[in-house]
Amino acid sequence: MTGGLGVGVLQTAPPIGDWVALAPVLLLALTALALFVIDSVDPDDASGGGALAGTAAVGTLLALVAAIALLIAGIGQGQGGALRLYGGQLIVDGMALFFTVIFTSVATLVIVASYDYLRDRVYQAEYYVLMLLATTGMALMASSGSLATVFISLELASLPSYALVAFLKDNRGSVEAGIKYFLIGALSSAIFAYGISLVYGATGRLGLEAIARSLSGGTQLVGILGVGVLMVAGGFAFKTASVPFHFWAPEAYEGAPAPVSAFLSSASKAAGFVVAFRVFAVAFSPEAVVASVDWTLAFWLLAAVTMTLGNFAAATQDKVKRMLAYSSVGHAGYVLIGLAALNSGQNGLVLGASMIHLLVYGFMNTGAFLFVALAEYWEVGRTFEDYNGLGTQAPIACVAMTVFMFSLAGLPVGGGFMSKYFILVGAVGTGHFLLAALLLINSALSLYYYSRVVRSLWFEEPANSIGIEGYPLGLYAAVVGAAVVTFLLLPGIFLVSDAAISAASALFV
Amino acid sequence: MVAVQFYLLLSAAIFCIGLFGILTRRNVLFFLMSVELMLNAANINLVAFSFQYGNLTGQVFSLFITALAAAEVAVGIGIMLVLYRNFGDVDVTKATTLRW
Amino acid sequence: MILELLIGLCLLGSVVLFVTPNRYAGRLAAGWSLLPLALSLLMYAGFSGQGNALLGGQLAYETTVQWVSLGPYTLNWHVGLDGISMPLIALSTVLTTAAILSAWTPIEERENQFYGLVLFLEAGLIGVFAVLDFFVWFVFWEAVLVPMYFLVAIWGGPRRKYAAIKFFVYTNVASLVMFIGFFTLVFGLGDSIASLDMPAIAQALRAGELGSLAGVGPGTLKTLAFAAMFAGFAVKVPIVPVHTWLPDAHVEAPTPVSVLLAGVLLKMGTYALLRFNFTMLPDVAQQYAAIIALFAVVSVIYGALLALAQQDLKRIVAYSSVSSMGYVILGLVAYTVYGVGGATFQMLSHGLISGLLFACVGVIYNTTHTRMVDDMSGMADRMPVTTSMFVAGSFAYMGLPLTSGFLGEYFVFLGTFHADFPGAAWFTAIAMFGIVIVAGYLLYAMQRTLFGPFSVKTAHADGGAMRTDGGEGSGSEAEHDIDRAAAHDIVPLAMLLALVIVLGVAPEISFGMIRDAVGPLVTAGGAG
Amino acid sequence: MAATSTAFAFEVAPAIAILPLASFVIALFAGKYLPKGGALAGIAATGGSLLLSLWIALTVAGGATYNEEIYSLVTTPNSFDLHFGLLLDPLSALMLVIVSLVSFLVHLFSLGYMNDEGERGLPRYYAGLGLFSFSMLAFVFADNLFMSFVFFELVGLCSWLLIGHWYREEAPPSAAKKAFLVTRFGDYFFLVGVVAIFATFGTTLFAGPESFPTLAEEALAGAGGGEAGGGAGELSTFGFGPGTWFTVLGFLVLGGVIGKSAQFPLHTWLPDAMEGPTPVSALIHAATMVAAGVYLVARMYGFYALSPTALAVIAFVGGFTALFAASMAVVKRDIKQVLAYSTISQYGYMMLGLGAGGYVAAVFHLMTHAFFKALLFLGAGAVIIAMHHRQDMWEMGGLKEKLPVTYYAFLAGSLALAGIFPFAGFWSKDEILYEALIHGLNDPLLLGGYLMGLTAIVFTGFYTFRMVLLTFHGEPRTHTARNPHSLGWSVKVPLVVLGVLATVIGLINMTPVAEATGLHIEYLHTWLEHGIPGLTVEHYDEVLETVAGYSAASLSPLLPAVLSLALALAGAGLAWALYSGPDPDHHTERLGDIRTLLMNNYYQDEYQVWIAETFGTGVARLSDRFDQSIVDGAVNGISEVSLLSGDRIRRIQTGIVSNYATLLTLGLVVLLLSVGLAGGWFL
Repeated sequence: MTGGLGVGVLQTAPPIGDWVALAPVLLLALTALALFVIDSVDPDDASGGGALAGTAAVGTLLALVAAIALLIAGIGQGQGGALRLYGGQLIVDGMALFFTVIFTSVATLVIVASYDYLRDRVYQAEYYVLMLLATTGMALMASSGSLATVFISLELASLPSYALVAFLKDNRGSVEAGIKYFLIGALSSAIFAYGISLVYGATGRLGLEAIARSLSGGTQLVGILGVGVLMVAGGFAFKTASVPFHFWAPEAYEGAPAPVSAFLSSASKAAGFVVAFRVFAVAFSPEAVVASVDWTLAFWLLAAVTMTLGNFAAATQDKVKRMLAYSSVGHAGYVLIGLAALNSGQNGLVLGASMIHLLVYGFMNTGAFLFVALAEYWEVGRTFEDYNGLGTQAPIACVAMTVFMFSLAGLPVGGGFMSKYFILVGAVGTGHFLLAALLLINSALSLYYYSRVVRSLWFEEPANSIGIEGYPLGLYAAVVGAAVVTFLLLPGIFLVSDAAISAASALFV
Repeated sequence: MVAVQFYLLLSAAIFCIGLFGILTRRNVLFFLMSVELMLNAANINLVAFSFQYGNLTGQVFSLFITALAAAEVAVGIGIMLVLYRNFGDVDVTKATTLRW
Repeated sequence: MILELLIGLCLLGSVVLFVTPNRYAGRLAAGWSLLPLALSLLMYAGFSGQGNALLGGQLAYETTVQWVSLGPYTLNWHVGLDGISMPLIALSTVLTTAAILSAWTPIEERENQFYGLVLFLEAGLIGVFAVLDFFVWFVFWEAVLVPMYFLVAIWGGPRRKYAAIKFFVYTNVASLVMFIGFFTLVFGLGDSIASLDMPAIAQALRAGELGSLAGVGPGTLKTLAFAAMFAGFAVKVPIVPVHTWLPDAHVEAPTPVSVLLAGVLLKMGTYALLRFNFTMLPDVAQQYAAIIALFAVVSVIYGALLALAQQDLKRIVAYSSVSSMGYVILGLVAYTVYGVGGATFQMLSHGLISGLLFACVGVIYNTTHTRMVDDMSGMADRMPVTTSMFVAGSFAYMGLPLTSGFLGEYFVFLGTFHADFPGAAWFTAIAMFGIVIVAGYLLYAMQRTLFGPFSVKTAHADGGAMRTDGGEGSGSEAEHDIDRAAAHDIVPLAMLLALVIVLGVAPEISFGMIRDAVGPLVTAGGAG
Repeated sequence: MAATSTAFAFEVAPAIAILPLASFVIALFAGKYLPKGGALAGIAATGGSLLLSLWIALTVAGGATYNEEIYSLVTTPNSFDLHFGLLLDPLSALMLVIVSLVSFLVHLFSLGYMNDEGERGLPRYYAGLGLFSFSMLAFVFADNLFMSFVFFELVGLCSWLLIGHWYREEAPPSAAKKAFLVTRFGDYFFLVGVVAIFATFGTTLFAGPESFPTLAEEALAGAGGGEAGGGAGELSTFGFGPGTWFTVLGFLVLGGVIGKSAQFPLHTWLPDAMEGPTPVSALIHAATMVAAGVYLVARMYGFYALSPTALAVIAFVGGFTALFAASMAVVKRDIKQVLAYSTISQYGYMMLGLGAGGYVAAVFHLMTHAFFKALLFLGAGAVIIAMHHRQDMWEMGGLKEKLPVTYYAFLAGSLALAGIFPFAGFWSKDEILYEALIHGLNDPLLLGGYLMGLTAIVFTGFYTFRMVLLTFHGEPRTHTARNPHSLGWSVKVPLVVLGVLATVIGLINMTPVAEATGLHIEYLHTWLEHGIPGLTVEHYDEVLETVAGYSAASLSPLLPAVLSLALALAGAGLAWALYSGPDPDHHTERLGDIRTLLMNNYYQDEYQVWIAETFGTGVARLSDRFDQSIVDGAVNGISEVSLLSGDRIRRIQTGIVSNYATLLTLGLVVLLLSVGLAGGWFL
């Protein structure tokens, strides 16, 4: 068994080298470095960003392929259990790989879309580097095996994000979003760090499994542990944009460049969840901790409030992007059900359902924000009314947007239908009827506001003729690609559901 | 030897002072400094408990936190600069174009 | 694989139509819709199923393929037909063709999208009736909403957006309620089932395998699940008091869509009630039979009274659908061969007749651009063929013998009058009074609109041949036999009317298989 | 030989109904292209039906009967059997002949009334007539109550179609609607009754050991020995004693009868139905369809005979209707209105007869009435043709000279209607009153019915002759009456045939003469005596006596006959006295308020419309308002509240980051407190 921090003990010898297991993370990091090199060599970039975007896209795509390959190869899954690397500081298992797939997919889509979005802007290299570094941080978050690596990788994901949000330096909205995001983020990371210190105080350990072992015998320091656990939860709540740590989200998503919003609301949120899943499932394992520190109650409250606030606030927005931002908060609430419903006998199912939802959400929400990016590219405006009649001008993109909206709303035009109802199944199966009822109400409301977008696109007559200049290839490819995957995830959900549920179940073995 | 409880109380006090600073001050720089206080409160805990448990984990981690705090401040000040350039102020309550 | 072919044909047609130029879309859609129609009729002719699909009957055209494993449960692609679903699938294909034909005249923009959505809708409907795995069934159940939403919201009337969103959200909420109800049962069954296969679940439930869930005992669990599923399906049926989306949707929807909405979509609700509530939880249904019957009777009478108060022809037919569907519920709750079989037959019959009536109203509207009873009179003078169809359809709706409408209601009355639940005879007798009210409003509407001196009061009425002159028509009858409706408007009407009469004279064509399918349900579930 | 021919006759019997159905289809789809708009097909079809009916009648006269299923609608094992069948016995054979004869004659008459007048929509008209003949004939030979109901409804449809034939005007469609609605109100009870009979007996067969009257009889016989209800065997009587329940069932079916046969209070549709073409009035609203109700009671008489209460109510309603309707006929100006009210009145007599145990008498009157009333309507139709479609009698006068054939035929019909010896109506009406009297001496309700029926005779005599005098006698009062339209053969032939029948048909059952002379000349009685066991007069009499407890006082039929003849003559004489001059006065004006009351039909329409408005439209409006405001309002309210609260909730996001920090901290504290409380940290 793995010892404490820093004591590397090779357990069952891994059949492959560490670097292979970490290939996706390494690929991402290397790509970031490569981008630095390219930018140093050719700071003027004669290709207008093409080389940078291409490199970044290839890098993320390779990481995606690597993650999928590892997932299919069964690395860290099945009989041998998770791969513990560097003394358990990093863990490669089904869940880590599953989420790496989410991050790299989203990053690929966003980078492909950014090529058009960033055309004629300065500091493109920095943009891609920051994005790749953030992705690297997220991939590391998924693999974190101790609170120390959790904190470091979380910061590695966060710090580039702050800069990305404020990327449009001359845009007041972008800068305002950046400062708010940063301030709330700094506060949250302070709370998170303090929480970690308290947990350390209660257990004397930072490794997740070590904490679990320490807690299995019970603890005298219930109060310290409890405050620590909740503060750690607060840190994750910030990352996942859950109430009451969500305040940055609507602003950041609205103010940031749309591809960055897509990236943050999909990948960053998923990263927050994966680390929360791992920490709470492994370190504060429900059997040992919930009796004294009922964090499922905390997540129950968070889930209820988050989905309600997110959806209700989204219902009356005027701007599509802000509506999506709030809806993103609402979806965080849905996923939180996975945490709230742990310790009820269906852990694999409920956690797996949340994971599936995050995967599908990665595509449909990214696609939706990228459609907004497309609209920003066309400069048609930001409100619902500004989207009127787009369906006749750009039918393909609008069909894609319709798929995203209905899939987000949980209608069977995309994988969002399956994942949302899997979550509902989980809530019912664990007896959380109140959460199920709240999900029902919110879902109805979400159907209303999502269909407002559809209504603008297809049913309304445009107020004045919208001139759409050009159909940018990269944005289109990303939007359509996301739509196709979203749609295919409906019949093809079985491709991911088994992996998700078994990966989730593996945490509790 | 000072009992670990006192370190805990100290760190809690520093954490609360930092929090109070965040809640009351509008200047971004004060905000950043308060965050530093809160992070250092965590550091105090880590070091104290590290000593208490006799392992170095906490102390090593506090180094990481310090480093990350520095990085955070770097990013923060960068954003603060563009804030000042756009809004002509470093008052965090001035930037309210995005709301509701 | 023939069912997959059927669904696939519709989906393929939908895709093809989306990329067809508008000019050819109508004709291509009509032609294409003949393929599923012919296929379903062939399936009907060669139908070999026996017994009830959920109660271990021999299914026709069955396929099972494993799809997803969701925790302890497998979700399968499991399709198959019994005597209840086969007629409803035939009804769907027939009405789709009728709706497409009747759309040729009124749908004048974005035709390719319209017909594409209609075929997509058809695929969804067939799926709902064919699928026997809950989750896959639910996919189709929800999938039906999407094309419906677009069809109402794009091609509808002035308040189409309100009506569409109301329909959309209302029925979606209902689906969620039902979903939660159903899954409490699934989890209550615990380890006794390994998949969401509806037959397996139904049999396990009837075998009394239900345990407790979240501290709730099996008895209460059953009741709660029944209530949730009933509430969910009641919206779709719709049963008073959750019916208010229906008139709005109907009034705003373009006529061909109303045809499908009234003709098939409402049947989804009763079909689901039959499959879920009444097949899976017969003991609860019988325990609360009187309450359910009360809902049914209130729907019948209240819906008919509402229809009586309406001025808009579509609203009249819409509310009367509420009334007619009440009979279906009443029949279901009886647990007799005639009751449940009659309810199913009534679904079929009401589908045809309400489709016919909506199509007639549509043909009139195409010409007059009004549906208000007060705005027109004497339409018989100018539209004799359409009028004949309207009259025939109305009388079928009133339950005139030798039309399917009579038999549907009559079976239900026969089945319910001597049913086991308390007050069955009284409920039946009160519900029967619906036949008087339905005659009242339909006769009133016909008298006002079709007969009397000809006139049309509307700003949009076509000039030319539809001169709004007085009633003193001059010249011979032949001169007035020029019906403004084109052949493609009349063909669907005639087709539906013919079916109504055929089923009214020879009900055994479908009642035979229906009886076979409800037999096990009745004998195993309650009174003989 | 005889056996095979009998079998063959019954084999082809369904064709009696099928032929007119074929003519319906022909007229509907090909009528436009046929000469006479499909009339010839109809004439041929009903002619064929008539011949077949006569053949069946002859076969039945030979003692054969037939009771078989011919088409099974639904074959459900172990449950109710819905089928169409053929019940051919003396009653149905007689009725078949009547219906097909009148139908044939009306088709013929229509050639003159519709075709020659250049009417439009002839194919529609003849299709309607064909469909009606089909339905009515099928109704007549129905072997079960379910089938009866089916065709009972179908004749209602035909009635609606034909009343509303002139749909371009305002009144006919309205009248058609009213006719259908009022009868449907009655049919509602009938429907409940049919279903209840199914539920009680498991069958609705009229005849045979498994028929519902037989089963009911057995149940009552069984109940006589033991506890009420216990003796009903397997029959479910829904918590009532079998006797009570059977009475309830009888009343339910009676609802349909009252509606269709235009008995009080559901008679209001019939006068309005006169908006239809006159041949239609003759066929449907006088001779046949309206008879369906009475025929139905006769058909299931074995069941009604079990319930003295039902019988008494039938008799009383019948007697009351007879008087009530006759009084209204007195003041009418429209010739068809007079006839309409007289029709209601005459059917009242039949009901009185049935209720009083006079099965034969009622059937007798049904037959004679069919002939003379069809005759009167056709005669009125002829007058209307001649008068260029004017119907007000005050615009006529003196038509006797111009239309001699019509006059004499009409006179024969009138004499029959008024019950003047020896015309048909005298014999049948007299027999009804006699039956009512002899049974009524022991039963006040029956006696009341008798007295009302007796009084109605005076009125009948009066209005009949007022009509005859105003129409045919005196001086022509208008230009049209001076120059009437000439009549063709197709009009006259039916008049002559029916005129002869109206004169002589009464002779087939001269009960007073038989009593007086001791001769066996009650042919109709004999005719109805044989047939299927359980459907014969003897059986009915026996049941009436044993179960219903009817007993007949011994009384000579002569004295009552003389009494009613005298009353009829008195009425007729009064009419003669008042209206016989060349230019009669409007004597009814002198009735003052009573006339207003009568002209307004005792405000029957008004109160029924009031009820329909209040409980139909009024409640409907209220429901609609309730639905819009409360039920739908709740739905819209929920969505509004949601959106409003959404608007409030999003105001939390003030845009000021310090507030966010505060709320974040507060949220964390709340979370700490709630989890801490739940975990008991503060204890």
